[in-house]
Amino acid sequence: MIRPFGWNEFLIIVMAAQWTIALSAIAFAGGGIGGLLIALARVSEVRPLRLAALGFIRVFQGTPLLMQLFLVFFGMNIFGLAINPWIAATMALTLHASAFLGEIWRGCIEAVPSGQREAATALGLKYYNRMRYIVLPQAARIAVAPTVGFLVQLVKGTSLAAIIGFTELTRQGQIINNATFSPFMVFGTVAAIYFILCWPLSLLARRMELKFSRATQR
Amino acid sequence: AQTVEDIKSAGTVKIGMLVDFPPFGIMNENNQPDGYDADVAKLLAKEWGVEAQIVPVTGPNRIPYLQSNQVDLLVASLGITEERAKSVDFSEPYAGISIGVFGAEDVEVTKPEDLSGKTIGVARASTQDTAVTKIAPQDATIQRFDDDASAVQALLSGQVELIGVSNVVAAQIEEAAPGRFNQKLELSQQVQGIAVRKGSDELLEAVNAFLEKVKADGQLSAIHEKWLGTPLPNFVAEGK
Amino acid sequence: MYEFNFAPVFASFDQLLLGAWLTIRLSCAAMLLGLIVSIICAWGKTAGPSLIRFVINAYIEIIRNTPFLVQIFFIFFGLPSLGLRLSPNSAALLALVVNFGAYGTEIIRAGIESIQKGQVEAGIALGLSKLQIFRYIIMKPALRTVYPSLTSQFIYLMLTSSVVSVISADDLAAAGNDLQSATFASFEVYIVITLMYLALSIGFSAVFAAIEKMAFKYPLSR
Amino acid sequence: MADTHAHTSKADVRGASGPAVTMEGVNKWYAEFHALKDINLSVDRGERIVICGPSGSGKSTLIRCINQLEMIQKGRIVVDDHDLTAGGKNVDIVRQETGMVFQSFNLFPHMTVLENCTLAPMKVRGISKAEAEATAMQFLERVRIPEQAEKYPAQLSGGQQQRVAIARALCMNPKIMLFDEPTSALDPEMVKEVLDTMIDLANEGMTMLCVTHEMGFARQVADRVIFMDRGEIVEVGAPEDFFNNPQHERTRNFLGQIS
Amino acid sequence: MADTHAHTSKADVRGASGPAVTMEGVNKWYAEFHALKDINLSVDRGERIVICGPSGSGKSTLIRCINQLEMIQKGRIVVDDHDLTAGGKNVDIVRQETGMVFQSFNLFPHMTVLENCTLAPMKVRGISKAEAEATAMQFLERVRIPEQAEKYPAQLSGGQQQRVAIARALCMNPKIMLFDEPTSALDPEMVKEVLDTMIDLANEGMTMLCVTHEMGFARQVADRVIFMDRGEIVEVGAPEDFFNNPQHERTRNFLGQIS
Ligand SMILES: Nc1ncnc2c1ncn2[C@@H]1O[C@H](COP(=O)(O)OP(=O)(O)OP(=O)(O)O)[C@@H](O)[C@H]1O
Ligand SMILES: Nc1ncnc2c1ncn2[C@@H]1O[C@H](COP(=O)(O)OP(=O)(O)OP(=O)(O)O)[C@@H](O)[C@H]1O
Ligand SMILES: [Mg+2]
Ligand SMILES: [Mg+2]
Repeated sequence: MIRPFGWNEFLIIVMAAQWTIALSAIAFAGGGIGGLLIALARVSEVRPLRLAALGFIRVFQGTPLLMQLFLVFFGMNIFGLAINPWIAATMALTLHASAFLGEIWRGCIEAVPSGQREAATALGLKYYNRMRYIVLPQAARIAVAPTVGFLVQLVKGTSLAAIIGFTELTRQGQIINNATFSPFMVFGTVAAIYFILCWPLSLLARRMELKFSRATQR
Repeated sequence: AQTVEDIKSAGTVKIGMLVDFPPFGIMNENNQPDGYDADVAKLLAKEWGVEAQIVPVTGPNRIPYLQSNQVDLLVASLGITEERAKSVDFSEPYAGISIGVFGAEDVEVTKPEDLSGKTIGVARASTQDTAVTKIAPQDATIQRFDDDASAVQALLSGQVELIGVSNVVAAQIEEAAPGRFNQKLELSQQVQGIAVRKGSDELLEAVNAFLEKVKADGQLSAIHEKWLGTPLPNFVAEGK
Repeated sequence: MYEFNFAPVFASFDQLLLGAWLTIRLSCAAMLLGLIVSIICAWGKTAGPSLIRFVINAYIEIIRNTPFLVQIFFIFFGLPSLGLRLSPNSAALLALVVNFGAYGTEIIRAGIESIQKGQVEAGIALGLSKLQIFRYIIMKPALRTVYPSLTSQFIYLMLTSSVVSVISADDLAAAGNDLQSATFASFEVYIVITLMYLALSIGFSAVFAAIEKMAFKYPLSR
Repeated sequence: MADTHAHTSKADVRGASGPAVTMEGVNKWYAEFHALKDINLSVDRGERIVICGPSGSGKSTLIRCINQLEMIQKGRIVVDDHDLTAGGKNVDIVRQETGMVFQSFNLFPHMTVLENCTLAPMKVRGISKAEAEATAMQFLERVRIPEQAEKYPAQLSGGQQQRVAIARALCMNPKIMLFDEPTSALDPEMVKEVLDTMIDLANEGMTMLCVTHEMGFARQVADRVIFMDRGEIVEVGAPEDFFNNPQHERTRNFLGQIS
Repeated sequence: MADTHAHTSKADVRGASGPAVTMEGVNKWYAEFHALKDINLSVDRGERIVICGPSGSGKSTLIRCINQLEMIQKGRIVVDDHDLTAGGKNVDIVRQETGMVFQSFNLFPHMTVLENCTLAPMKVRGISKAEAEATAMQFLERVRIPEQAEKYPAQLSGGQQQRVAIARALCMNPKIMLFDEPTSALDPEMVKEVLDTMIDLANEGMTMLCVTHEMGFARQVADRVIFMDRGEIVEVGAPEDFFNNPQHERTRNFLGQIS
């Protein structure tokens, strides 16, 4: 009944990486938009908006992603809102990533010297133009490295989507492991694939960080 | 509550099934759900003239899947127990396994009291979890893993001395490590049922009717023969 | 429509509290040990010889680019084949420390690098040794600059610890899973433990804020 | 004072009538801290004012209130006949009609010199890119660095950066220029080039309020010198009187320290 | 110059003989960039040297070579009879015997003023805490801020911070003091208090090398003024000659700019 861990099993695991990639892409797109809104709300001059954003961040940074996925998916359904796993995953990962990116980007926005904002204000530029042309472009340069760093965490975090039925990399590994009983081969392969997906991102993040610190040293 | 008519008019029946529980549920070489449960599920769908949409579930989340309407039925090696019967409604048995405590040749265990001071691995939320928890003395340590494979791995790597598993998994341990482990205790014969949401009486009746039919005409037995090498055991065929 | 029934969850609430207690102890121990590992590695990475830097870099890259689940798996099931058998709880602790160390090192390194060169030069000019400069001049301000990132990584560690239930450590998530398998009241259990995690992270944040007030009371600007 | 402006600014033809800036009973608090105490000041069109005083005396706060980088809690500020305290669109209008130069330049590091100078005219005034660039080049020539137009701020010396900052403010065609210690972040050799630019500007009749410790500059161009201490205007006078015959003890102390 | 030292330093009794600092054919490159070109300089014990010159001319680099904050690639530096180029423990000894004051103070922000002053004596010289604190208080009195001993640097004004930095250096009982533009990060009113402290120190006979643009200070205390440009020493002279009758074109240009 046990089948050996062979080329076929290896390929099945490799193929599962597509779901990991797809989930990461969704999370990142959703989190990118949500995170920007949260970050802007966090630095806004409107107090209720700031507080709401802070509450949002507290809740979604303060609970495990696993629980968020579970409650969004099964919870919505028992309340009679039939949602499919893709929508649930999109929602949960977006909320999760928005909270983290929002917090990262808030820091980057605040790291832009206040004199920049003042100079823009003194020139008569209004909120939208100040953000669009002065603050965000400078914040973006600082943000690249930590953002890519978070993307790496997110790629790995998508493995938790297994709980709502996604057979992504980690889950596929468990399934194959149950059929082959070769845990070291299986999880070694899984680890290697994650490494291949994440390492280039990490390298990129570090290159960006270096480039940035050199640019600011001058 | 859902009825067979609903399912027939939808044209598909969504069936939750384990895919990490060989030989009942596996992913085959083509990465498709397969195994005893899969064949039963397909047979059921054929009987009702609808398409079977198989949804892979895991041990811990299979009941939430059913409760939250993600699937219509579970053909997920779900052992019929009293506690579970509070959450779902069970059909007549469609399969059965016997559960035992296994361990290394040289570990001396002949009766439940001998488990005293030992560590026993089980798959969390499984029938064997319930059974071992019931008989183990206070000072035995029960370690709960996410699935049978992890429990088996814990046994093989020496992290636990004993594990509670089904005879089917035990056969696989024998394949993986011939002669090192044997059965210490037989805990229970566990029958497994097809589960529906609570209160879906009409649907449950239809499932039972189907089971009666395939038990009678030998189709179920043939599937059992195919996956487990023996005909359907009597304790299953005769009901609870 | 599903009917919520929290009674069985609250009947076994002490079990959850016990799990939460282990989560707290596990997290605190992992934070402390992880911080020490991070400081040592960060020092090695900024000032050590190239071989040590290489080893530390390899460690960081491997850990940061593979899932925690796989790491804990190798520690629990893999180490016995090297003759090191750890209980689930100590394996969980080791895995958390190893995992945190990789992130913490990078955070603290950033803190060290944020210290202005003039501070180090002032130390050199006063005749202090490299180690004295690190210990007395760099460390505290560096920790202060990165304290926010460090604490959010700590919270992340606490949440990550929910994964250790896979090797049957009995933390809050494991207690929740056990309770769920006993009662099958999945939603109720998940809702309750999610709230408990939220309470834990809010509690930890409060503790961190208090520590910050005590440890870094020197003013930054007028 | 010179009323024949070589300057192309339309400050004098836009048909405004009152003083350029009027401050009446202005009070400002930072939380508990009383930063400006009952400030009364009227600045005529074309007048050049130099503000000095010890650190923390409220000089920056004063001129930052004029373009509402800081809000006041009490009193009234009217700039070019627009009452700031009345709110509404007045604040936007006043910001467009005042140019500000900061101690730390505050050039936008991710934009070239030319982009720094054209951004606001294009986005605020809606001027076409070509026109904005033409104007910008004209002002860059005025501050004598047209050849740096394509460089980024970080590639320039401090003095050059500050001159770009002046050109950037001028590109909005302001009626009033505010300077907050424009030379104090500069190396000594670069101070002169920036002061020269400011002297040119003063000679062209621009209304200017300038916080500075460069007393040579004050003597040369100021119509009035204002001395502030602890949030108050302590003394106001023409440069000759102010330097040669200060009325107040505190002024004398201060002048003794910085010379 | 005054050889009767009120100063408690033991600089004069430790039985050294040669000049305080000797630089012979010193050359320094930053990668390709030739920052110091063939520097020859000998500083006597008790001598006060002021170094000036345009930005980037190598002034900081020169004095930073003396306590080996920068390494040189060619030439020889001897400080207090210890040959730095010979390596070994000499570098450590020289760093203990030279005190340095930076433009940006570089006080340790997480330590009180007193802790700033006692750290090095305790850790480097192994002096007891009580003794280190007594010495520190003595020097804090010398720079006239004993009452600030328990404050943190961020709670002090710039001038006070710089005086703490001077006291901190003095606590190591150095034979030579190096100053790198000690007043250029200060507000104008605070410059004087720091210069006064330095003048006191000079009057007590401390060997000093000071990079500064404060020409008043140079006139008052310098034995010699050195003008550097593009990595070279262009002109050396007694203050009267240097200011009234500079020999070189470049010196004249420079003096014209900064006055
Ligand atoms: N944002 C703020 N919050 C609280 N207090 C402030 C703030 N900005 C300025 N102050 C205080 O207000 C007072 C006046 O500040 P201001 O910057 O106007 O002084 P200044 O005269 O410009 O001094 P300097 O010469 O140092 O620039 C100071 O005591 C300062 O500490
Ligand atoms: N670490 C370094 N790497 C490369 N070049 C450097 C470095 N430090 C200084 N330089 C260069 O060496 C030259 C001399 O620098 P130095 O700091 O000694 O000048 P300075 O005379 O002190 O100028 P300033 O008055 O601006 O302080 C400058 O052109 C500078 O760009
Ligand atoms: Mg100011
Ligand atoms: Mg210098």
